[in-house]
Amino acid sequence: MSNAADMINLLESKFGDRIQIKQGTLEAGAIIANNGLHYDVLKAMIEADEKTGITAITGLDLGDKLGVYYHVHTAKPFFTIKAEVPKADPKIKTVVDIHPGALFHELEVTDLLGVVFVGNELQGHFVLSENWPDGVYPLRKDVDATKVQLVPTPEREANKNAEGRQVKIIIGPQHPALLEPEKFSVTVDGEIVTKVEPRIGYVHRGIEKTAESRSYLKDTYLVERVCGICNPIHAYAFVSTVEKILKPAVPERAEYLRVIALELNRLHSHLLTLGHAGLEIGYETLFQYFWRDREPIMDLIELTSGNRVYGSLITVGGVRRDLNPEHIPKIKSVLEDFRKKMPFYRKLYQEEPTLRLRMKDVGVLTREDALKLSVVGPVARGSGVDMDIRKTQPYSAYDEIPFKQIVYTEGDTWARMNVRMDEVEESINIIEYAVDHLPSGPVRVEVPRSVPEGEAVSSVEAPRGELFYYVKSNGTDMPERVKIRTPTFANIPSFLKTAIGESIADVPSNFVSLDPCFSCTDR
Amino acid sequence: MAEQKKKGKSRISPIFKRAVSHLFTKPATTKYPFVKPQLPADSRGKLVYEIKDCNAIDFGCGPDFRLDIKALRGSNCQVCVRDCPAGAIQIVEVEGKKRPQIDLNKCVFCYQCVETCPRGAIKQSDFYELATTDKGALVMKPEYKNKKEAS
Amino acid sequence: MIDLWLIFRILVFPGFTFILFLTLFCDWVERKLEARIQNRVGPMVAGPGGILQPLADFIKLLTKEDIEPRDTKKLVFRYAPLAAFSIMMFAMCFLPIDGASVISTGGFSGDLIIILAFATIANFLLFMAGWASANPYGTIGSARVLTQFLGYDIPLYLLALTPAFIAGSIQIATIASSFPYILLAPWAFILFIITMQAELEKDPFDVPHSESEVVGGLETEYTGAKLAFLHLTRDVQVVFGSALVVELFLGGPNGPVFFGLDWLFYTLWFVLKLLIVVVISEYITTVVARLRIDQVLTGNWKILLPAALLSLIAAVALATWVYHPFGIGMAVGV
Amino acid sequence: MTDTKTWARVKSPWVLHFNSGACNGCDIEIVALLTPKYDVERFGIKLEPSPRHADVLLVTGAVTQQCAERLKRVYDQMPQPKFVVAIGACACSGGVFEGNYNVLGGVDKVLPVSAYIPGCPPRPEAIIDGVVKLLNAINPPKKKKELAEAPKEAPKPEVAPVEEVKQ
Repeated sequence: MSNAADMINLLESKFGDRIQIKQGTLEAGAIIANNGLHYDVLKAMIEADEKTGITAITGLDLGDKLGVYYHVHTAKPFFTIKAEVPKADPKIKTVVDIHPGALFHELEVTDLLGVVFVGNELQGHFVLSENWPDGVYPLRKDVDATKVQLVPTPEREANKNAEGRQVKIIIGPQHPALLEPEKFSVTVDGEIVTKVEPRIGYVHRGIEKTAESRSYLKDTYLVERVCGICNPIHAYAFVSTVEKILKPAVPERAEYLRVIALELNRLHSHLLTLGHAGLEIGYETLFQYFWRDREPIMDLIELTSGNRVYGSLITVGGVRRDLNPEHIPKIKSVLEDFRKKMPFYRKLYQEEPTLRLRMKDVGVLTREDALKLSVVGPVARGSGVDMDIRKTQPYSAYDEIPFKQIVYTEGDTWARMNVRMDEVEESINIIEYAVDHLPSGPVRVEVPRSVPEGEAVSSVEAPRGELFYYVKSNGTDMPERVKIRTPTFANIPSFLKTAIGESIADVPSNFVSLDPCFSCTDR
Repeated sequence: MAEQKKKGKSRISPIFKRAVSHLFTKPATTKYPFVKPQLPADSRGKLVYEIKDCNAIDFGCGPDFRLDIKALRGSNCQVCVRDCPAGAIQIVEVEGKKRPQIDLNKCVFCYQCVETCPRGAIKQSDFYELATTDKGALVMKPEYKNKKEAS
Repeated sequence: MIDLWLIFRILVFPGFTFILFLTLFCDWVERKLEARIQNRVGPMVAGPGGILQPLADFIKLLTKEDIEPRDTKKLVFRYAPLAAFSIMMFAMCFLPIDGASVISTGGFSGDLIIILAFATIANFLLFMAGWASANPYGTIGSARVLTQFLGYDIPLYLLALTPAFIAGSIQIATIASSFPYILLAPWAFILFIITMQAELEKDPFDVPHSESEVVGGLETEYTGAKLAFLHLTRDVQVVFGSALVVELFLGGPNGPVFFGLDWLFYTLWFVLKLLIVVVISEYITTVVARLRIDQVLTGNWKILLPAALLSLIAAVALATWVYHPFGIGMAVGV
Repeated sequence: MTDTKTWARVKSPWVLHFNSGACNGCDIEIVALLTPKYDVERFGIKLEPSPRHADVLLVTGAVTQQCAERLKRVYDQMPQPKFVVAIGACACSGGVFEGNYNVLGGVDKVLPVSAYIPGCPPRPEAIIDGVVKLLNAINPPKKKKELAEAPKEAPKPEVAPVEEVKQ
């Protein structure tokens, strides 16, 4: 079922006129399937292609109706199943039983938009804070979110221990191992973990709602600040979605400069994680070495963009700043120095005895589970799922640049970390190729401030996995709806599954192999 | 797993040699407060606001946006206020004229204002030691250096 | 008649003050070595080269507010750190630093067993301190301290007896002055270093206060003076452990003496050997990752305990058939 | 020389980092301070796991609703004398996220803040400069050449009163 046509023929043969299929919109096609048909369409797609999974579920306020769009990725083509629900009683059938990966997506749409998924109801709040009044849904157009009257925080129920020998340990919001506030209550029977319940929402800043009240120009800066580590990829995802509607003629040189910015960011993000993994398993020295060798990369980012972390290079219509030629030798020398250090680090991650002791066979995720939970990025590629968006749906200038896709099959923490280690090498190759073959010409093209009516989706390969954006525009200079689905949001369910049955002492090591970024998860 | 001394392991991990060699190499620490770092030329630090440029009448359109400035000819055009993502720029009265006041507490140093200002009144500098113990010092109040400029 | 010389020995030279400054100096050496291995600079600001940094940390902690959470076990919470610190200092007084131990010049037969017992009591008091501080991380951390040091005490005693057996006496002074037993039983030296790593909760065995699992371990709830003494106890334990290695295996303070100033050169030799052992221990700590709690325990019961037994049996065999007939390593009567 | 108590406090400021809803740009710069290139252990600064051990609370992020109460609780758990440093535009004033529904916008809405370090994110050097200025405010350098230009009249951090420690 490799291309779109076969899938569309299959669906037409199966459902006939009960569904309409608009080809070509939103990538391969948009399938309008109302009153419960979305469940059967998804079921048919899953049976047809093993690699089918839900990328994201977008909730929309369409006036008197609430739209629930299921964005489904298959082996190659990308579909969207559009279901609409009356605002009066927003009920819709859950798809968690045929695709467990949809659990988090559905809970979030319930919390922010008020659509009730029959079979997967949400107690309390998922992303919003405890003192947010029930029944008020921020993403609805009629709610002015800033003037919502907050209820006092409900009495925190004393963490009642589970029955028998089970003890509930809270890895609390403020914890030295976690760089960001996140709460995991881990129920432990002796040393073995039996249940992990996450509580996200500590870093929820309501970016999707704010993006609706700011101009596209300001949104690029707002959207970048979803996550400080992988900010250019967020800017690029938003910008490429808007450019799919606007269709400006982005110059070739700008695409190459964008690839350089993205790969420099992937380099520093992977080095950061490889070092942070050392800190988690008590290997201070590894952390110090990695982060010392990461500093020259940060200086490169500052050299090319003016700020160590927020380069803000990518904007609608091209790139804000050209790469002046004197910097190129410096870029090449820094990358060359780093390439000389690679053998030491690779040998360390492959063979260091204590590191293997802490990482081998920890948090094993089988290939079937990876597909069922539709995990993304190094977590998927560590379990044998060859899904790298730069290869499956190449964007920007990636189709002209040769690089290898790294896939390991062991599926444990050690494999995931080694995927990132090899991708560091690939990123260096990509940057050097892009710098050598940099086309000449302008770096930017003028773009009107307001965007015509339309909607578009785009998924790109962030350092942590596939990042998905959906933008709907209404002709003004402010977007109608911006949906952001970040890679960690899709990867956390895999941690909840792999942590069960392993010792509590493995939780930090398994957790850091996920490369979690909670400011991404909560938006 | 064998617990005996690491040296006896078959695969001696490369970190042992590297750790000893670090004892004799110079530490990679920069002595910051005593030795200031050498920054690239156009690194984005504190903004510099030239109030006299803000008065200039002749201006061209910004390089990338069609600015419908005609209606705002002569008076302060407030383009920077409109385009600041953090809402850090407010308009204050300075000797009868409305001029932008940049609040560095809010500013995210994205330099969008530097780009969109048609008169180039806001310039780049790479000064970054802005830390302070009182918040008021971070608000850049626009004022005229002398009477002549105010005219 | 008060023996002023004895009071001076206990309070100032090889006793309290000297050990305190030796502890702070060793802590500084550790932090600088760890920093240098990690290509960093380490403390620089307090005093020349940061040598007063541990002192600054200690004084700052003393001046901090002393918070006592409501539902802690008051008595234990307040005095356990101080008790643990004083026991460790008392144990240090038995080790001959300038040729003779602080308290009883020649020591007495069996003082090796007593100071090992003191070390166990100090560890036990640390467990009580963590357990009394009504904090979930405190209880988990202290439970891990208990399981770890109880487990590793047995190999510690066995390995400490190896040189004692070869020397034929369990008096530290005689063991130290008779022969550097690292030459006679090198395997015991290596195993003793590993057991010392576990006793002192240093990597790869520092599970009880690993930040990623148990936030502060048993120190989580402590502030102010109590925390200062907890940190000092841990530092004195490091010095005590290394001093034990020096006494048993490296021949204690004995070494060539010039100009007849024997007490001065004995001390210098003792401090030099101590620093060597501290450097080795810190090198291992910096270079190796932390093991899981179950790996630490299986490592102890399955590997280290049999190895310690074998080392003792080997020592016995070697002593009776090889060393004693030729008179090597026999204890010279003090 | 200042009295030993202040000397000890200035020479070993132990630090606790609390992320009250940030995009982790500033948090990575804070952690980068511990790495070889900047190495704040030179100043005796250690990252402490528990609020009980910390003197200076480094807060990043525009305080979200969920984090506001926990931030206050962590601050209360710290022993006196304690100082709060707001790092980054979000902590100083909410930055880009000001006006969002889930965001209080600025740490000084919840805690008394002693030092503000603007920037998005502030460079590691700027954070060191901020901590140095805070330490100078606690223990104003008299005769010797100031490290960085000492604040004008070395204002006591008017918000965090350094009252005597009740033994």
